Amino acid sequence: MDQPAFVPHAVLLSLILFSIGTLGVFLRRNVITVLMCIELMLNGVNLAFVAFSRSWGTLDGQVLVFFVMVVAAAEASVGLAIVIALHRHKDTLDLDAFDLMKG
Amino acid sequence: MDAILFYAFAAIAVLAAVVVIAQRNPIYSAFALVVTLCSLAVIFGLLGSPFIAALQVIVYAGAIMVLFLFVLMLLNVRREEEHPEARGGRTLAGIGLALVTLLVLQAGSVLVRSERSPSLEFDASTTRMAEVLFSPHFLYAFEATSILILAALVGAVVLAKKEL
Amino acid sequence: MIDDPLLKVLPFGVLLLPLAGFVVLALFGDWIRRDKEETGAGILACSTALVSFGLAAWSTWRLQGLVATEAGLRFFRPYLGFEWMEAGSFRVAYSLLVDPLSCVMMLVVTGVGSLIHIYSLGYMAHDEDKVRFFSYLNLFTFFMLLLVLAGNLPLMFVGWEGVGLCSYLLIGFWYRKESASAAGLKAFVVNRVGDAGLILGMVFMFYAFGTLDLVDIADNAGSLAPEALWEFGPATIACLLLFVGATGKSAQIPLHVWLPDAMEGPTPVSALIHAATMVTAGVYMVARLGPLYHVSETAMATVAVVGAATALMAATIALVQTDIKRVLAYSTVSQLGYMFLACGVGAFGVGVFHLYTHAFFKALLFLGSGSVIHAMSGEQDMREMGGLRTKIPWTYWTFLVGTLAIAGIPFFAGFFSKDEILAATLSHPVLFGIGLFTALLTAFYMARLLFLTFFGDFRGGHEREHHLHESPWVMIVPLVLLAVGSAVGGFLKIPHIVEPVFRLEEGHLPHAAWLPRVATLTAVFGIVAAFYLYLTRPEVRAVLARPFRPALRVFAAKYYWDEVYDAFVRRVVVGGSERVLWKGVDVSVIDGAVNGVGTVTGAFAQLLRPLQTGLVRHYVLLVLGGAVALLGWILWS
Amino acid sequence: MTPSPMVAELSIAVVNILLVIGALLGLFSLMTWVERRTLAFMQYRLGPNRVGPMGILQPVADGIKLFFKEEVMPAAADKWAFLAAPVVAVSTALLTTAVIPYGPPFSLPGWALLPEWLRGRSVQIQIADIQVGLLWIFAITALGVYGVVLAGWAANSKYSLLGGLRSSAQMFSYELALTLSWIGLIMAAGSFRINDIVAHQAGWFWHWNAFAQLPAFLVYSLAATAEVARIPFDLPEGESELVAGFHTEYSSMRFALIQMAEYINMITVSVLAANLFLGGWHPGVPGVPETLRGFPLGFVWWGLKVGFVLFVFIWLRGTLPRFRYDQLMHFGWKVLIPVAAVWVMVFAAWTALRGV
Repeated sequence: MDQPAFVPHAVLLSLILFSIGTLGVFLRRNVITVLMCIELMLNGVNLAFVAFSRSWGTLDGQVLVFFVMVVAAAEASVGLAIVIALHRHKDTLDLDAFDLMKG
Repeated sequence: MDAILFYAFAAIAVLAAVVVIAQRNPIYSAFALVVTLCSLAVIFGLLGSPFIAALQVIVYAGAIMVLFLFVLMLLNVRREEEHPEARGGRTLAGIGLALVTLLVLQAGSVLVRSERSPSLEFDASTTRMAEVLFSPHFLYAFEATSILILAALVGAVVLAKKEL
Repeated sequence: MIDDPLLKVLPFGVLLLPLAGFVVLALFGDWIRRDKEETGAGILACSTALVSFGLAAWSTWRLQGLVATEAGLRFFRPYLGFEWMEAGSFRVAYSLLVDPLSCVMMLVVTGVGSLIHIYSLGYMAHDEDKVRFFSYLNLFTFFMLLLVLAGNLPLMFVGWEGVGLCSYLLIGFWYRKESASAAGLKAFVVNRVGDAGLILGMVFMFYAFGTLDLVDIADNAGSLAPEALWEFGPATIACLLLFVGATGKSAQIPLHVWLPDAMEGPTPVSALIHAATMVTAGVYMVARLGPLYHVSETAMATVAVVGAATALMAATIALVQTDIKRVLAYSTVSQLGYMFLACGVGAFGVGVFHLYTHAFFKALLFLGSGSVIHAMSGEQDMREMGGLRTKIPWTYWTFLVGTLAIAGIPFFAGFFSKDEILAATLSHPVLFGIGLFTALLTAFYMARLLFLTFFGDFRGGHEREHHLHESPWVMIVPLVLLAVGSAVGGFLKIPHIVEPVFRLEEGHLPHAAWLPRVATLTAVFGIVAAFYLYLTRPEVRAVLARPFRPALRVFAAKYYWDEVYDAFVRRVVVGGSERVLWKGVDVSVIDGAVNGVGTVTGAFAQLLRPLQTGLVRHYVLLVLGGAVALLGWILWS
Repeated sequence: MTPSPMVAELSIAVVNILLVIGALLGLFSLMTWVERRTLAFMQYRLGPNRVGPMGILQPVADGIKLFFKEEVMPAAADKWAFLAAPVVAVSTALLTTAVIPYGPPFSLPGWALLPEWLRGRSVQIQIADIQVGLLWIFAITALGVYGVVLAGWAANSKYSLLGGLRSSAQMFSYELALTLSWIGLIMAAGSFRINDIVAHQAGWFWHWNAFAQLPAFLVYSLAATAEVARIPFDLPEGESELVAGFHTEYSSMRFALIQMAEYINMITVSVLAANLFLGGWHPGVPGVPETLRGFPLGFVWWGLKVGFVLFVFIWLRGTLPRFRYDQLMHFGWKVLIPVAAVWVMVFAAWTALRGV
């Protein structure tokens, strides 16, 4: 089975999504939006994995995507729990308001 | 046919991704992200990975994003406020990021032009996926993920609960 | 190698049962304590020990059957199936070693151990903390079995340290008594000195021979070049280092000082740990590594000389002790010296034989003395006793058997083993002389003990005389069983049984026909002398002692070992630590280094502090910058 | 003229899509009437009996009424989200139906009416027979939550919001049990394809998963009822507490759309129950002929089973009271999911031990 011609472009798409996600992390101040942007970045990476898996004809990339998803699920649940806890403390979701670790 | 679908959904994904970061209303961002994720699922399917495509919808769109929406509703988040004093710094960051993006795209082009093994037999059926996932190579990692999930579960409950 | 599925499992059962007992007692102790009498603890501990003994006997019987069917050296290595440690060629498996030697040891440990467990039921009946006591006893049994069953040196070392720990715990069992705590500490610390030697010995052995497996060591020892006297080859160094450990555990010069103090513990503990089993660990180890010791003449000579010297020294000290348990303690030291003497002249089997008979009669004597102390409501001074023969007849008769056995009266157990030791030393006149003289002293001080305690008139006053009582049957039964063992145990030809383990040609031991007669005469002479000096004509004692007064003073002061150690430790160790290590090294070098690190880190941190803005976005930016830099480097390098 | 294979496949798919959606819409209207009539009989009433014979045209009248009603949108609502929510609900409901087979594969009759290339061709009423069929259903049901969430949030009303939160929580809580109940079937059939799972249940009726995997079937029945929010699990629209749950603020055709989505979901889980657990189109007794004068009898068995399940849903509604919300969550997380998980393990162990 020949691989479709658009597989390399899937890699490009993944880079674009990753960049957009990164940009979002910097632009947005809302913690939840920032977390969503991180999900976007992860998805970019996932797409790259799947595309590589397709182009090299092995399944390892897909397995990695599986693991990334698991980790993303764990990250999202814990991250959102932290967000809730933070919101309870400071009554805001502004990322810049959380600077307790300032040296 | 596949190519048309691919480019169409790639365009949708990118557009929705832009909406994710451009929107001030996090709920819209979340819905835009769902659109991106679903388009990506379609693209996964086009890349011959139906299992990952299904997982993408189930895990990301079905579980993670619902969780986001839930929290958004729970905290009743509304529009993000404008911060005029942060403007200058952010413009600077934007320029820097644009440069970085160029660099990343450069890397991408290198990757795109890199050699690939030509047209190997590619079978990403669920059976094959299970074989790879449960092979000794990944089995322990797989088991470890279950521990991770459990830990995250407990951690989330402990963190989010008002008092234990 | 023979394959026997049952033997793969049984030894683990033997080993782990007492551990299970300990675990149960430790975890569910509070539950047992709900019963005020705490009967559950004793029953549990005794049953695990007894079942363990049954399994040990079964294993021995199986091994015996296998040896009978197939000729040659037979041993068996049960293996738990996985490694304890593995690093390069260093490999320590959870494997045991079952051969005639370990079978003898296993039977002694579980057999005598069970009897002492049972005896403790009676002896500790009035104690408040039986759960703790019996859990320690079980733990000790486990570690001792691990020591004798271990298939390699590190595993044996675990048992070695474990019995040391239990010894410490049990000596200091009555921790509210200051002397008991101190004695426990002393035993522990003195043993550490020996253990350091043992560790060094193991390390050196691995360095020199590349293996710590006991079978491998024994197998390969035959191919080593013999090392002559004063030639310090690998075998000599390893053996000497290991022997340091043996002197510590088996209370030989110069590390014997802890054993007499260890009598602070409950008497069953003295019988089990400080007479029958733990203190013989050194002998067992030397015998176990017999083939290796045999290679080095220096090591053998050291073992023999230390053993002989200890035997003589301890026997002389025992002459003047008045505490019944201390006499027995020094007697134990002396008899251990005997065992080392046997090993030192190459008669490892005989050493083990004496270990085996000694386990019977010394356990018997200790338990008997415990029964006496029990009758005397805790009094241990022999000068307060006398005439107990009629008051506690069972104790008396069994004690008499023990005394005859240790003195070497014919056809009691001690006679055979002592006779063979003396026979083995025949080619070394000096050692033989010391051995014979020690035998005489042994007979004398044991007879003295017997006469002072059981004969004559009671010297402890009417109040006490009124309270004298025979011990309960749970204490009598073990005494009787041990007395039977002490009486007939010598007929079992242990040397012949364990001989194959040492991989030495079955050399015909020189045996002179006159020797048993001389030995018997010596023993009888010792007893008669004691009878004369302590019963018929006590006044002669003072006359006779006059010319020996300086010597007797030295004996009474236990050769000033404690004083010397005290001075050494106080002057050199404590003083040196304070002046050099503390005020010199510690303050300037170590503190300086620590403070310096802190100061430098602090200074750097001050520099880096502005980076720590607390804003996640800045951290992300840095991470991204790093990633981009890496990417750029990969792309354009 | 014989079209190219691709065009043939496509045209069959289009016909299938039209057929399925049309049938579902028809069934949806029919179900509203059936439900009202049945409930009425259960409660000694007559129910709608005026419009048409026995009142069968009542749904049409209802449709016309709803169509002409005024559409109200709360002033503070988020306009786009408010408009999108019913669409999302219906789309996800319809998407789920795409991979389900409706009845057995059969050969088209040789009528002269049909184009030549269709005569005798083996077809099945199923839009897409994909490899990961059950995963697809799971994925789309997972997306179904969005319609509810969006509807609840967009109206900017506290009843809607609370109803939406409740609904979505209930839906993804019970989704877990629902999916876990399928794992055993997937293991038994060795495939995610629904056709394979149906084929696995051929032969005697005790091969049906409902009997062979009774715990899974029970879990499925309960979880499916909760998933489509039918009584006794209709908490999200508990009218005594929340007016009408997430669709409180909807009116007119949008209300009809949401209603339709709910009915379609109910039909979907019924069809799934018939296919996955009740042997699909297998009669349950070997030896029964497959066709009667060219008519595939499988449709009859299949239709009976689906009808029975649908009837049970209505029956439950006429019989049982409603749970309390904490009871619902307790039941889902602490009873159903453990039971399903244990069954998965038991079945896996049994499968492994059997060496299959």
